[in-house]
Amino acid sequence: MADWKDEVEEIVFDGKICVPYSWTVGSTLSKWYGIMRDDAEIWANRCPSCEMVFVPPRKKCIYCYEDMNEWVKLPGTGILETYTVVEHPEPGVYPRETPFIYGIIKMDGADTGLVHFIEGVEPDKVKSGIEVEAVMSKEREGNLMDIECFRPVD
Amino acid sequence: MGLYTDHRKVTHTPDGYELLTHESGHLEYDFGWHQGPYWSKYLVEMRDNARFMGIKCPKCERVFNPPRAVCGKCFVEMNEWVELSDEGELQGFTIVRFPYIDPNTGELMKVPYTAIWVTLDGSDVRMMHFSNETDEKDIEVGMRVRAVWADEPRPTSIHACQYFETIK
Amino acid sequence: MGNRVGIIGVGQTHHAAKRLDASGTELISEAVSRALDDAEITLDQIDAIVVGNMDHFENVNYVDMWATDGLGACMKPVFKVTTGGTTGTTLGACGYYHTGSGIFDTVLAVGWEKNSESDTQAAIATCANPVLERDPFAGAIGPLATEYSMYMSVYGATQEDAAIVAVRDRNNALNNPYAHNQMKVTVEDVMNSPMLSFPIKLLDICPRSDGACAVIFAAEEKAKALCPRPAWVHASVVRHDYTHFGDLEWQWMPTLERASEAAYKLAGITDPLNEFDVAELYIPASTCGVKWMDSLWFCERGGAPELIRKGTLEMDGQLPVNPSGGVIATNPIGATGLIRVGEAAWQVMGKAGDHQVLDVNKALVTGFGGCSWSDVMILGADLP
Amino acid sequence: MDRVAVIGVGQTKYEKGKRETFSELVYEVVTKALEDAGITIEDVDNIVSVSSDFWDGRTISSMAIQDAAGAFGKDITTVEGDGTFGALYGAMRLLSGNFGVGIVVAHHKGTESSMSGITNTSFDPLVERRLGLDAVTSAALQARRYMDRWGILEEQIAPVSVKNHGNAKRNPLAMLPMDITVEDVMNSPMMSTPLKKLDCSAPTDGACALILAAPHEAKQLSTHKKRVWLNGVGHCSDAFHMGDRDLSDTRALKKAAEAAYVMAGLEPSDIDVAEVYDAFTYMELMWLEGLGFCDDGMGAEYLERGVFDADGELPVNPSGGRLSANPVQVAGLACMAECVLQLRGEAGEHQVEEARTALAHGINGMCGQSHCVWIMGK
Repeated sequence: MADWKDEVEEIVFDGKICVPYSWTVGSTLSKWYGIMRDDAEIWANRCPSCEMVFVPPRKKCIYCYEDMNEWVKLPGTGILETYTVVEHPEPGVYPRETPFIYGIIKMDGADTGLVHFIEGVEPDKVKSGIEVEAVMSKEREGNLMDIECFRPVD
Repeated sequence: MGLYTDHRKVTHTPDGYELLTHESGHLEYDFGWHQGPYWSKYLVEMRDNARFMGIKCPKCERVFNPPRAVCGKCFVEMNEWVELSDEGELQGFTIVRFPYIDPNTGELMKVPYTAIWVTLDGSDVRMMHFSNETDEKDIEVGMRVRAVWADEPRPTSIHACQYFETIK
Repeated sequence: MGNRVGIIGVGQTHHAAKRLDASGTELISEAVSRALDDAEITLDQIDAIVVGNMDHFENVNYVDMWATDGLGACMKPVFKVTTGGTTGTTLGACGYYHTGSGIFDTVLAVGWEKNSESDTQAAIATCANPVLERDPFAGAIGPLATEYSMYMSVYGATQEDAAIVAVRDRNNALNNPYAHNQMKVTVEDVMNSPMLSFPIKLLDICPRSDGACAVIFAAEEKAKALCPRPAWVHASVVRHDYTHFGDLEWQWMPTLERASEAAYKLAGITDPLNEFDVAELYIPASTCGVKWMDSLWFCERGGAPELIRKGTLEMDGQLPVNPSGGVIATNPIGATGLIRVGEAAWQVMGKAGDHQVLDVNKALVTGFGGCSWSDVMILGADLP
Repeated sequence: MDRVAVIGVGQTKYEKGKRETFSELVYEVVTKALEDAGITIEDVDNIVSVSSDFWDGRTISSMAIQDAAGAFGKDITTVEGDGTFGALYGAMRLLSGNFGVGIVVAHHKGTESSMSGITNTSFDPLVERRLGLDAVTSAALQARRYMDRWGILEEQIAPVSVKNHGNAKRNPLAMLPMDITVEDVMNSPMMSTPLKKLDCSAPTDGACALILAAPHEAKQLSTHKKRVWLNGVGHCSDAFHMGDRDLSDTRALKKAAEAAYVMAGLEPSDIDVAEVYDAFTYMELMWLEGLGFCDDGMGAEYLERGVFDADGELPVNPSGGRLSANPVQVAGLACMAECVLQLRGEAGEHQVEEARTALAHGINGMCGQSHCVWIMGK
């Protein structure tokens, strides 16, 4: 290594990337969120070929690549398939104060799970396999936060 | 202008649901970019000594500004620093009149501003910087320009040089 | 060693400024479904997939993973390539090498972009060195404007020459149902459109679009079995040179000169203007559609204005360029180069519909991007 | 089928807060790899860079490294993702017959940005991203599911950390050599249950380059001692949305591994050393099961028996693994570089005895959605 390199003041430049985005929700999820916003219901769609039911709904079955036009209403309940209690904070990324709980809920009436917040249970009491239900937000805007969280069915 | 009118614009799905967009709002991704020895020295020289330093390829002898470790053409490491003049030739310019989002801030840029390409005397390549002229009448390729340095304390960035002015 | 490779199917979306009806993955599935239909095969016949776009236009990391639903990539081999403006031609090359390697028989290459989802200029500005060059980086238009100014003063090219190119591409787009900008224009319209950066005017440059394109590559035996007239890949070459914008040569287009020279050699082309029957060229601004023709060895340096004025590159000329309308009509950036590949393949396959050129045997494709990079692909009706 | 050889490798030391820019790191490893191969840049006809616009904080990030990669006037392209996929593309380009010698180079400066913020952008902006998920919290969901399914305790995944940080003590390139116990892991701060700090890898800076050669060029330019053959490769992706997958299932890895084994004409029992993706402790066990080294759910038991120790039946991550240095895009390419060193017998203090066949593994996406498996031999 050339000598001059050792003598140089080491500069670390603090920079940012701040570009806002406007994401197109598209036909399938616009319908999903439209129903969620207007009717406070969670729907799914079914593959005409393998009959798997997907939530969130998709344009095409991920296995058969068939268009899925049959929509089914879900009861909003499900089984907590897995969870994590988040302890280490990441300000600016996590929308909740730690500790909070994420879970994947295998939705009744569907063959897939939804990821969401789990509330109404102490972090040291939560466990896989419990029955949970969706709590819909009072103010709904047509996005995933129209579901406030899932909580145990008592 | 009708140029960018989209004739396929639809607002609802065939079964009548409103087509939505999700807005990110202000996003910020923070970086702490290590500048490495070459760019560190370049920035420090601008800040402390109000001068541009280029780097010379030991093989093809071209002088690069901004400096970098490797001459791409010769694929050799460069270590010979060369002080460049404050003055040079304007090689190209763009007067930006349509504001767009500044990725540094997420806010719209202030326009007009003039981005220039300038080859400093003693260098073989162009660097990007600013001109204080914002009228096409006052700026043309081939003009001689001179760096106008910021008052001390100068920032550790290319803004240590405020802009290039036309040598009249 | 290595398989010969043919293109057996092409699909693209209807491109538009904003496709509010389709999310990114829905846009992708639209192109994929059409390509499968075009090849008359189903997704289970696809052995591997490659996808590409530019991350900062939609802010999605690991796009190959995120796009799984749209690509039909669940439980299939997939990865991502990305090289800025050349992403599309990079995808074409990647589909070709996948199948050429002998590891995969049938490969789907997909390029897409939802340029409506961000401020394109802001996202592109982050391509410059964030500390030394981002702030004064004012987009690609500055260098393109300057290089054409120089070309005009050295070779007597004019703004009207560029306008002829803009008119050619824009009016060709009227025959392409997938094209984004569909407007009939005259040289006068172009000359009277607002000046953006002298000598480039609004109607001289490409738009930003939402769109996707999918192209299916197959190894020789498979291609023959599946497709009556595949578009065979005769050459695929990429040339880069510098990392810093300020190092670039403006007098000529060295990467395009080197890439096309190498590709012509591979494909045995000695007289490109005569031997090619059609070209789909990545021309982001009409000025490039003049100056860069020199670098494709269509003429001596400085000869391009005469070619343009004589109508050599018009639909009824010696070598029709951009029957699809090209980039000036349609520009979903990550798909743009792959649309060139797909359109050229359709020309060879005789499937280009209203913008079909008669009896295409050999087609030329180019890609442009990054720090003035050039990609060249040559397709042909005969086995290479 | 024809095979491609690795004829040169170059790696930086993996560490945090490296002062060099990533293009300077690229130049360092490319020159090292060329030197290792005993060739010059003139012998190289194509380059695959592995870059990420997100981590680099630049769009078209491949633009920033091409001079440093020796790409002037050459055919260069960019794979975004793990280095194993870059190597796959590099090999395919050579096998197509269009090229003779290629460089595959990956770089990563993980300590210049926020791992959480950047991995959050891997989630669908229309669905899960709003929840604030990132690499650690999503991995925690997978870990919980895997451990619940097979009844594995936190104390049983912790020894992966003990083993790999211990292995790192014998690898001068590793960032985090550590003498730790299961207790240390258990007592380290909880990140997201069940994952504690010492179950997780740390942001790392570094770069790695491989020189690949087509069969003819490999034999012409390289010696038997330096040559390592790429005998098999496979890659495969699972579904994207986490709720579509049983996160404890390794079906995509199994499919990728099967393709690699079939191509190489080998079985898991033929592998002498493996470098497996272990950004999180539990992952090493899951992936070892998926790679066929033990039955599903048995990883922890095998680990306890010492099978995967440096002196075990199948040494896993003798380099110290990703737990000891995780330069994201570089990770899998570094696995391949480590396998090259092992097969050449140049791994120094962490050399595995009689390593003739090695397996390298890399992943793309969250929770190991996509896998690339390489089988390499002398």
